[in-house]
Formats: sequence, C-alpha cells, structure tokens
Amino acid sequence: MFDVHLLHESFAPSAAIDRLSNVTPSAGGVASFVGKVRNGDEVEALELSHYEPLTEPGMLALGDAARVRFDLAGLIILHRIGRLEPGDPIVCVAAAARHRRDALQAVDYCMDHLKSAAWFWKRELRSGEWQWIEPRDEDHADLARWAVEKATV
Amino acid sequence: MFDVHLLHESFAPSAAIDRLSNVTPSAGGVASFVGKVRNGDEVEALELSHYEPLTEPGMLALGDAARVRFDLAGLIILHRIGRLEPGDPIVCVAAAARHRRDALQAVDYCMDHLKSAAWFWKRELRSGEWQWIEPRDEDHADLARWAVEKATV
Amino acid sequence: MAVRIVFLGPLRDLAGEDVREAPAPLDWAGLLEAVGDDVAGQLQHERVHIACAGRVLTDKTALRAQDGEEVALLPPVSGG
Amino acid sequence: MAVRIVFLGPLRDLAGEDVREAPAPLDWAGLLEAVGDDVAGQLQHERVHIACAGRVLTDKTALRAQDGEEVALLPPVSGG
Repeated sequence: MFDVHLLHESFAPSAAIDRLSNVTPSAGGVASFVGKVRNGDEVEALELSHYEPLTEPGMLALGDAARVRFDLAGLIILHRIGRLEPGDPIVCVAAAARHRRDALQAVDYCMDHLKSAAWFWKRELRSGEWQWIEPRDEDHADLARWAVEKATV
Repeated sequence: MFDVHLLHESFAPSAAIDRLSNVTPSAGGVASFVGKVRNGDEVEALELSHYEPLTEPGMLALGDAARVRFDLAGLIILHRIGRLEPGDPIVCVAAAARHRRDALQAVDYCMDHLKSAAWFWKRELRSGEWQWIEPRDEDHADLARWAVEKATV
Repeated sequence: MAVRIVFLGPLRDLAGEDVREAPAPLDWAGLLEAVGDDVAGQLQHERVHIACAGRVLTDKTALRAQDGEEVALLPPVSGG
Repeated sequence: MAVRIVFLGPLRDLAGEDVREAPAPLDWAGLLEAVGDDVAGQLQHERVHIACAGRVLTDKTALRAQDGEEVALLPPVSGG
C-alpha cells in the first residue's frame, strides 16, 4: 500500500492507519504521526493553500524517496488543504515496516520534508486577522539532518 | 493523560491513540508506534511473560523518564502479556506534544527501552515448537543511542 | 496568448490578486516589471522560488516563459 | 519459612519448574547450589540478573535473601 493524497475535506487519520496496518500483515509494526490544528491557541481557523502543478507530484516524489531510503511494507502520506478548524487533522504520515526503526524514521523523514520542503502555505486566523506562517528555523534544521541534495521536493 | 498498562487481553491501539489525541487538544500532534505479531512468518503464536514485581514499575519509570526527557502533553504505553495470535498488537506507544520531534522521539525512546530494557520474555510457536527470542544486537545498539545510565528500567 | 503569473501564499496578498497576465515571451527582467515593486522585492530573496510550466527553476533569473505557459511565484513554504 | 526462587523466561524451561523453595538465609553460593548446574551456569553470565524482594541487584553475588523473600532469576529480556 502506497497512498499519497491531497485532501480537500476533513479525514479520520486512525482509519487510514488501521487500513495500512491491515494490508501489511507481514510488517512488524506501524509508526505514524498525525498533526492537527491546535485548540486553545487563540487560532480560530487555519487555511492551507498549495500549487496544484507542484504539490501532489512533490508529495509522490517524497514518498518514493522514503521508500528508497527505508525498508517499508507500506506508506501513507495524507495532507489537508483548504480551511481547517481547531482540532482538525492537517497531516497524517504512517509507515509499516518489518523493523520498527525503518517505520519510525520514514515518518520522521516525511514529516520533516512536508514541514519545510513541500509546496504548502499556511495562514492562521487570530482575532479576526489572517497571518501567514513561515517555517521555524528548527524545521529547517530538522530537514538538514537528512542531508538532502535538493532543497525542495 | 499518562497511561501505562500491562494488558492481559487483546486491545485496539487506534482507539487508545484517538483517546490520547482527544484529551490533548493543545498538542500539535500525536506520534505512535504499534508493534504486532507478524503474519505469514510461520509463527503460530507468541507468548509474552513478565515478572509482576518489576515489569509494571519498570514501565512506569520508563514513562516518567520519557516525560522528563521530552516536552509531552500526554503519553500512552500499552504492552500485552500472555498468548498472542498472528496479527495481534503487542505494544502501543503514543505521545502527544506541542512539537512533533518531542512526540516522535518519545515514541522512539520508549520503544527502544521496551525492546531490550523492560522485563518481558517472548517465545514463539513455530511448527509446534516453542522457541525463546533474545533481543537482537541492533536492539542493544538502538538503546545505546540514548546513553542511559541504568542498564534496565 | 500570454504568460499567466500565479501569486502564491503571502505573495498573493502583496500582489492583491491571484493571477496576472503578462505578454509573452517573459524573462526575469520582464517578470520583475510585471509584478510591481513589492513582489519584485520579494523575488530577490533566495528562499523565494519560481516555477515555469510546472518545473521549479534552479536559477530563477534564467526564466524564459513562452506563450501559454504559467509562471508561479513560490514564497517560503510551511506545510505539515 | 524459606526463600522462593522464581525462574523466568528460558530459565523456567531449564529449571523444569516455575518456583523452587530454598532454606533462608540464602546467599550467592547457596543460590548456585539450590538451582542446579544448568541454571547455575546461566547465572554466571553478565546479562542474567537477579532481583531480591522486588529490587534488581547491582552485584548479584552480594545476594542475602531473608525468610519470606522472593529471589527472581532474570535472563536477557525481549519485549516490544
């Protein structure tokens, strides 16, 4: 199972993770990360925009790179676009592998790339004002750990 | 939410992960790892034994150590004992945190310790014969990454 | 026909519109002129990229957009 | 009363039973004698630990188990 999707509507990460687990019976485990819009952070809404001709091809290339780099039985990369409310899942990455470190590292790798090297732009609604969010320096440092050749996938 | 349990019966990891996600609305994300009995590996069953006076206290100490080491909003450590069938979940570790690397690293840390520094003994039934499993050298190397002071929690 | 210039993320706010048309062919100098001073200033930053016809340019100053092609202005990203 | 010796994991198979009683007090030499040659051989390995009264001993040869205490023989673990 190799599922990479941009999603326009709210989704249930655990259903996707369970599906991955069910179709990879020979894998020893499934690692995952689900990022969501924080609640109680004075953020009223989040809007994610993308650039159609680049975003999904970039996510597919990221998935391919993860499959080459780690020994995986399956991989899911799901990323929302559009307007999201507090509590809504934004991103879900799940990897099934025979050995747990491949699964965990693949999730870590994909998240680092989605965070600061994939074609998404995020803005938050706070007190009625939309504010664009730039990646934090930490995100760039996290990405640099993988010593990627290309700045952006 | 800080939930550390030895489980005698089969369980649903995704329900536990969803519960953690729901009670940590201010966390930006939830990382998790679910280990299960492999299917199609000629393993007919797995039996996990433990030593009551040490195992659960050791798991609690591991959870405390993870909470000290990483900035977490919540943590779940669930580990089966008893007889398990192929496909059954063995272990589920999930961590909620404001920043994703804390969540991912806490899961990685707990799994490494559960794998080779927690009081569990595992044996497999293959072709009608029970065989004890020792941790792999890789597991010890994984554990050493955290440079723990104590050999076993 | 012409070249479509697409403003993404914060550059859309700066440009005040999603899309603008410019006469083809369009090179780097022509682009800077077509987008207005504010956006042109942003385009000088190393972390702002340009895609032409669905491909991100390694050297944005080498832009040569033809009739009917789309030029996307890509500010620093923030996904996940 | 006496000391309860608990065999765990593969040591249980080696001992042929889960639990054995030995007269108190029980020290390292007494333990080696009480468990039989096969298990005694295993106990020499660095990665086999001993717990007494619910605490893992840093130096297993310093064992001093009293009346009613439980001594657990802990072979290398394999969880997760």
